[in-house]
Amino acid sequence: MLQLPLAHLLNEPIGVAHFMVVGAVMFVCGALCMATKRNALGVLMGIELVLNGANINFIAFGSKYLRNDANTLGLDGQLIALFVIVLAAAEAAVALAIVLNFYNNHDSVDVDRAKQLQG
Amino acid sequence: MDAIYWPSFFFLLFGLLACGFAVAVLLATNIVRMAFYLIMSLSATSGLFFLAGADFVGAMQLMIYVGGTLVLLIFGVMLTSQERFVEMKTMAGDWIFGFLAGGALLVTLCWVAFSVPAWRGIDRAAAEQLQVEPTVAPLAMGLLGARTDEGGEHGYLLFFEIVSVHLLVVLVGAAYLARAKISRGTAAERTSHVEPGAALPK
Amino acid sequence: MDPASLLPSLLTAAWLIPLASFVVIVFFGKHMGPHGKLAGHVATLSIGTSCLLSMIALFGVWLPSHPVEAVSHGASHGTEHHEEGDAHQNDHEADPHEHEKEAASVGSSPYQLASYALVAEDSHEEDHSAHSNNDPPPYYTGEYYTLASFGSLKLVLSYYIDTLTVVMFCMVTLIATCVHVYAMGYMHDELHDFTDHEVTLSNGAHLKRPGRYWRFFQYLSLFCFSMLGIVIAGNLAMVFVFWELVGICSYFLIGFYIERHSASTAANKAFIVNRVGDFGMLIGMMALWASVGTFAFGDMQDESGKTLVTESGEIADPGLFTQLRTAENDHHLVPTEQIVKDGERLAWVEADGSSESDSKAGSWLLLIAGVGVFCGCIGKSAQFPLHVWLPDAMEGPTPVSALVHSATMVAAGVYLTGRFYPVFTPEALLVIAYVGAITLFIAATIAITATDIKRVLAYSTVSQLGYMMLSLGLGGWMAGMFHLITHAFFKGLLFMGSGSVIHAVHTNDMTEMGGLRKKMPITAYTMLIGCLAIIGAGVPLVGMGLSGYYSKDSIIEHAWSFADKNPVHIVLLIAPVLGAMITAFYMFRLWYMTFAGEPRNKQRYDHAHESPSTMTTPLIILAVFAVAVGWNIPSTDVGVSNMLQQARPVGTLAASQGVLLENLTIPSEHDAHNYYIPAGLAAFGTAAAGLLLATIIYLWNLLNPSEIKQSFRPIHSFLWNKWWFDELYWAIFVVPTMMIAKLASSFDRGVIDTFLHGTAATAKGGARVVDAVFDRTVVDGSVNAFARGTWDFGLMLKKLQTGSLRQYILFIVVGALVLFVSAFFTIVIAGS
Amino acid sequence: MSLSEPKVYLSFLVFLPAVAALVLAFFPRGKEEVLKFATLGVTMFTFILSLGLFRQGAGIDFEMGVAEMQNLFALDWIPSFGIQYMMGIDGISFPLVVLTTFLCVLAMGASWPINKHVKAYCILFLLLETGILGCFVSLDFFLFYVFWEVMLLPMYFLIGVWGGPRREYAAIKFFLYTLFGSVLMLIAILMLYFNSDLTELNATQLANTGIISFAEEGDAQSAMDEWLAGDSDLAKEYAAVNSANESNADESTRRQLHTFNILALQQIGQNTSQFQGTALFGQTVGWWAFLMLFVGFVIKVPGVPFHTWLPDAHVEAPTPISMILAGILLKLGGYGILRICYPICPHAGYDLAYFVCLLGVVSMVWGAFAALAQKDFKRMVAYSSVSHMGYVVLGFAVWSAFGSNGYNPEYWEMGVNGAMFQMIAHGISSAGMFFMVGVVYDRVHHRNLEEFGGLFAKMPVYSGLAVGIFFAGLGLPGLCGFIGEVLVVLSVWKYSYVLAIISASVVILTAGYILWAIQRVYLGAEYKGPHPEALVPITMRELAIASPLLALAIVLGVYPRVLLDYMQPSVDRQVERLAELTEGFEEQEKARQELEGTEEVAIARAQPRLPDGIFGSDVLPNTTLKFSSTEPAQ
Repeated sequence: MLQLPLAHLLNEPIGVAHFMVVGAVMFVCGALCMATKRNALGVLMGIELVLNGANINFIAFGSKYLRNDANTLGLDGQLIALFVIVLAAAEAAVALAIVLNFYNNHDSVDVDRAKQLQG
Repeated sequence: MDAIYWPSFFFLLFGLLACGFAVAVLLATNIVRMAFYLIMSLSATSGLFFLAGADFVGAMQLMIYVGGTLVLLIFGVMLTSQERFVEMKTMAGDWIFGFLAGGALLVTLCWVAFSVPAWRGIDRAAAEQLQVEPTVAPLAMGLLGARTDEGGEHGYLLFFEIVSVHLLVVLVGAAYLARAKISRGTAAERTSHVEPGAALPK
Repeated sequence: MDPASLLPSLLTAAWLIPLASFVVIVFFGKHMGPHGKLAGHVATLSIGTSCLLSMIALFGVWLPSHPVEAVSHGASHGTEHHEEGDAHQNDHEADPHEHEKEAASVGSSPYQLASYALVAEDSHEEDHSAHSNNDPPPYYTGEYYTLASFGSLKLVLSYYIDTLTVVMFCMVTLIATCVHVYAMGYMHDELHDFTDHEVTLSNGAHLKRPGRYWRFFQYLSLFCFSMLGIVIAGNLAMVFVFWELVGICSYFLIGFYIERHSASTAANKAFIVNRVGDFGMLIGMMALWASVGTFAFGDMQDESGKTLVTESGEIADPGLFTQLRTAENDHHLVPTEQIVKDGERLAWVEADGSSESDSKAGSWLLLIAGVGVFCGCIGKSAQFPLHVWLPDAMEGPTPVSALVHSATMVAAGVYLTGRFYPVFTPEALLVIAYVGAITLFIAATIAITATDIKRVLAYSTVSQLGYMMLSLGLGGWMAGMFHLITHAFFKGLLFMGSGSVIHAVHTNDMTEMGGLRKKMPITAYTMLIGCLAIIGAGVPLVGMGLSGYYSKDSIIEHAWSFADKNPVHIVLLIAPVLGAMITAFYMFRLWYMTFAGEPRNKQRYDHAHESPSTMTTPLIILAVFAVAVGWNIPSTDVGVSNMLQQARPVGTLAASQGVLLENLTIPSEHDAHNYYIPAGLAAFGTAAAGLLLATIIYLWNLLNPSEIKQSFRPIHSFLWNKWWFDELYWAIFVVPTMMIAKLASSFDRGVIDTFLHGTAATAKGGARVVDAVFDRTVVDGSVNAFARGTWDFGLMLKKLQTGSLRQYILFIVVGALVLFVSAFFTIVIAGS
Repeated sequence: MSLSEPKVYLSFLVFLPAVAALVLAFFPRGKEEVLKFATLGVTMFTFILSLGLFRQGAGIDFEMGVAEMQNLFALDWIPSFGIQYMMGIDGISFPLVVLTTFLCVLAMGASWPINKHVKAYCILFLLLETGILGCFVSLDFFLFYVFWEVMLLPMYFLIGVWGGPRREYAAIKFFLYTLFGSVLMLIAILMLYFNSDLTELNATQLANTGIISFAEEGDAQSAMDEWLAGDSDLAKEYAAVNSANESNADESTRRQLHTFNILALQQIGQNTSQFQGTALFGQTVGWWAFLMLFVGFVIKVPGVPFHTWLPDAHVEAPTPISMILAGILLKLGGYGILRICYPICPHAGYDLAYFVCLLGVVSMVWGAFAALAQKDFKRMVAYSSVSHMGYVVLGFAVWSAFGSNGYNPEYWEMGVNGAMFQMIAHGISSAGMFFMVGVVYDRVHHRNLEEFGGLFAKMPVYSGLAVGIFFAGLGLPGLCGFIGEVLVVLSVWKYSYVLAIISASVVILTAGYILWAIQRVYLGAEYKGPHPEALVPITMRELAIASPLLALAIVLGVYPRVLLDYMQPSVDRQVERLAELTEGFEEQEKARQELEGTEEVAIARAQPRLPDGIFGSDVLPNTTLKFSSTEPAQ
């Protein structure tokens, strides 16, 4: 059975799972941000949150202090996280450019108005 | 009761900060506040990285993300911050569907996280024995193609190069995309006369 | 006077007379007197005769042959006036003769009395400590005729008569008679050409049409026949038959004003939502049918009412209850061998041959059967999540709301749950209890904000039905059935009162009423009695009150007793207690808004007048019943609760333990008694609080309702929109169904036919190949056909492309979830 | 030659309409009213003839409660191929025969509005009736096939000439679809014919095929000897083959006596291993024959995905032809499955039971969904037929008599009886529904559901009848649709609870589309379409057609034994025979598993089992098509 770890949270070391929970919360918040914000920039922020949520998982899986077996990703985890950060930066730049372009063309940042591709 | 295990305490602190501000980003309607909350959330995340022993990534998170990417975003906010975009309401139905789907996803993810016993963490005794190793040097070596850490065999030189070039291309592309439109009319023309499926039989 | 032959003939006659009336009115209704006026008399006379026959059956035949036992009850209560409300029988204090009777009731024959008496007395002391189970109630059963039979499988029309049947017959026919009389007054508009002000034609005029007085009574008669059919039915299949028939009567009656689009839509909604429930019921029936092979409630009897036995002394043709709760198992619910076998076929049940896994497999199947049958009850009794149809059903004329949608038909769900009680496993009972609790809470909250007087009452009905279901689910069979009877009277009264008001002011909207008690005192004060009855007004600890007091208090006692045994399910206690407060609040909100204060619409107020005596007389009669139906007849023990005692289903008195949920205990009905004081106080306190709150807001005007509304805007709009259930169902059921329908239809044309045409074109092309025109034909024929297929398919698919970024993201999230879940199931299924 | 001889009576019944059609061909022009009356008279006379079978005492009565073929006769027709002119009726065909003659009377009554080429119409109509009746009573496969094709052509012309705007498309679609099925059927017939050998049947089995007959107390063997001594061509052939085989010890050059006799083929399929030889892809002859026959019949039923001819044919066909098409023609498919597919190829039926059930369930669901989406009134009713006939297919195949679940064929009997009942009930309700659509179509000449409304006020009697008949289609208790549906659905759980749940869910969809259609057509304040002035109350002719249908629907719904008493013995006997075979399958399966060392759960799964004779060898059948995953037991 699943033991609720809350009781020992402060005096026992935390594990991968706890990181994953934080990651999951950020991921879900990000996804919801994307799904509910009408402002394109809000959507972008959601993406950042999602990427960060994923990053937390990579770091947690890469860390060898958080689990009691040796199956960590090791440095690979951190390296992937680094790449994610860099790609996030690139993505942000391009996305921002798209948003600005959209803003110039439509005079709006409302993603609901970007429906030209609908079937 | 045992004494407080401080790393856990800090994890709790940073974790709650990160989650809390993430939720705040989600719930905030004002775009400027959202940006601020996002900064706080990402900064707290870097704290989590440090706690997990990824000092270099943590630092990069602070520098590139918080220092760079987010500033870019804030530029975006400022460039488009007309009154009517600062607060945009979403339909209640979207919220409900969003929360239904998101809640289900969250539950699933958390359930997955706790379904592997090995992921629950280590004993306190074992934890206090741990030696923290710096990661900057192995990371740097890894990026340059020579892994020094145990278990790693292949370096990341090629990927590193690809990412660098990619970044360059992207930045050039972004600059191209974002520059002010000169030939708006032609662009509109170009897109308007291509009708989908015109070539196909009706 | 032999009850075994007399009772069936009396009740069958009472059942069939309305059918005869229906047939007569169908063929001759239009020509009965001016505008079919006599049809009303025919229908009323027939249901009156049925009522008379039912009363004779109860007081002339049943009671003399089955005297009611005096309920003595524990000294722990210290009161003597509580007998009526006390739903429990304390075996250990009753005198020995009762036990003889009870024991003899296995065969329900007086001749066996002596032989059983000894056994009963001997076993008695142990029984008390071990909470022994009760035997089957006395009943008479027999067959009318066989519909179809296949070897040992038989679908028959049969009857099953016990006290519950007889009491229900009296209740239904009595209220129906009142409603018929009332309707003769209420529907008099239909006696001449009728102008429907709610229907505007395309030329801007209101619709004018001939009256349909006779047709209304035609439907009412058919309804009475069908409803009595449910009550008298001796097997589940027959219940299902009449279940559908009352559904269709309800459809006709809701849609009585067929010209109104809202009415026909509401009628459709009612029938289709009920069909959803019936779908569940069919599943339950299939499960039972496949494993038990019979639908009969009782064991086959001979003409004198004795159970048929084989030469070896076994029951010859055991019914459902006897097969599931055999005397060898002390009437505990034990799955039979075949049930276990069939249970093991269920995909998720792991069978390893051990007795534990056997009983789990059996429990699973019984759970499916029980919950399945209960689904039908959910639909018919408008329980969550199928409660959405009942408020819309108020489109029908008010007498219909009073008869069909409050007192009788919707109670049929509760009736069936009660009738079918021995088949429910503890887990199924828990489901029932939760459904009841959720329903009663949701409906009560919605009633707070509704302003349509009939809708308030409709939600109140849903909520009260939730109480009954909750009580049944908690093991309080008596309390639930008792509330069913009392509720029928006061809710029928309330609906007819509201009809009287609507008749006077020509609107349903309470915001246009006010102060009407001066204009129509009889209506006002009879409705006040109804309100007091529904909130369970009574004197706590003394044990005197209106009918609702007894039944509702004992429901809360059961909730308390259950929550004490199962602290996890504390919410099952919170819901009814909180519900009691909300009930008091909205009922008095209704009364104050309608009858007290100043008139809000002067014109309507001036127009208002007291209704004719055909309408007020039934009100007064029902008011008397609403007050007194919970009492015993003075200086005797004859009272509804005592009579229901005789019908307690087999094997439901003792506590039972869950098999699938091992921590679940359904407490014995006795136990509820220990919580008489706290439950009574809680019920009284909350009801008083609700009443006080309503008085503060709506009578004394100390708080302005509209300001409260303003400050709780989100909650108000949430409740005002009925928790968005209609919208939700529209989005998640109706729209996808229509989409699948369109898809299926366009698949036929778009894919199958396109494929055929493609094949035909290819064949044609093939023919031209022979004619040496191969190039163009082959290429064009096949490629074009393929392209067209792809194109059409693409057109179909493109509807998915909404173009909304945010929806795409939701698709992604949902897709990820589906992947997770399917991966999980793949692993689980592959792994097991 | 008197009417009390079965061969005269049945031939008369079948060919009377055709002969009448021949006579009508010489009818003078211009008297169309008289023509119609004459045709109506012929159909009525045929109906009375079919009712004459109820008459007790004479040589040709139909005895209630007898399971065997009655009024059976066989005359040599083309002796060189063993083709006989053989007819008979039992509880399965009798109700269908009466339904056919009855609906033909009503459909002819509904043909009054037809004024184009009346003579040709009447002739084709009568030919159609002959074809259908012939199909139901013929017991020789070749004869059956001839009638099957005879029925096809008049239908093609009736749709193609008297239909609506797209009649030619619809007619050719109908024709090609059915022809495709016929071709498959022909291949299967020939396969069965060339694999059959009458000489392997013993005397009792031959007696069951109707080839030899003996009195109840008589001895089968002596009857057979008597038959062999007689002068029937078949008997001579039989003796010749037998003597040739006796003198020839070589198995490979053994002569066989092929047969088209359906009853004989049933006996062969159930008692011998003649159809168990491997044909293609490791499957047996019987398996392939079953599949092809089934596809041929299921096109007629129609089952998804072979159903798209039906909506088009119905929409374009004139009202009376729709009535016949829905009321009777679809039943031929069901009749074929019950009479031919299952008894002749029981092994394949057992293997493919899940597939057949699934097809039935898919048809039910698919038809209901598609009906929900229709805008054309008649198209909606057509799709409702697809849905309702799905019950029939499902009911036939609920092979609930397997041992692992407690050997009990009663549930299967219930399913097959329910399916048979559903065929009759659907014949009544769907014919009624199409007629009801036709009544308004004759008045306002459109069928767009969105453009009706308010008919209740303008045509109250018609609307009342229509609502009654639609409720019969909805499966309301007390009306005929309910009994069939409930019997089928209740029997499914024993076979597969998943299919049972899906099939039960159809009740919701059915209620949805029927009530929605009623709301749009009959309820509402005013009529929204063209020609509102044409909406006059129902005429006596229409009343005379509609009310018997509704009355029958009520009678069958309230007292279903009226029908069950006639058909149940025959159905039960067939089911019990097949169920007995199932026990044999179970044992073979068990033995096979022990041999293989596997422990697969043996429910009706697609595993061909070899008959005892061949089974002794080490050759094991290949694993073949599986239609549902078998969960390995833990």
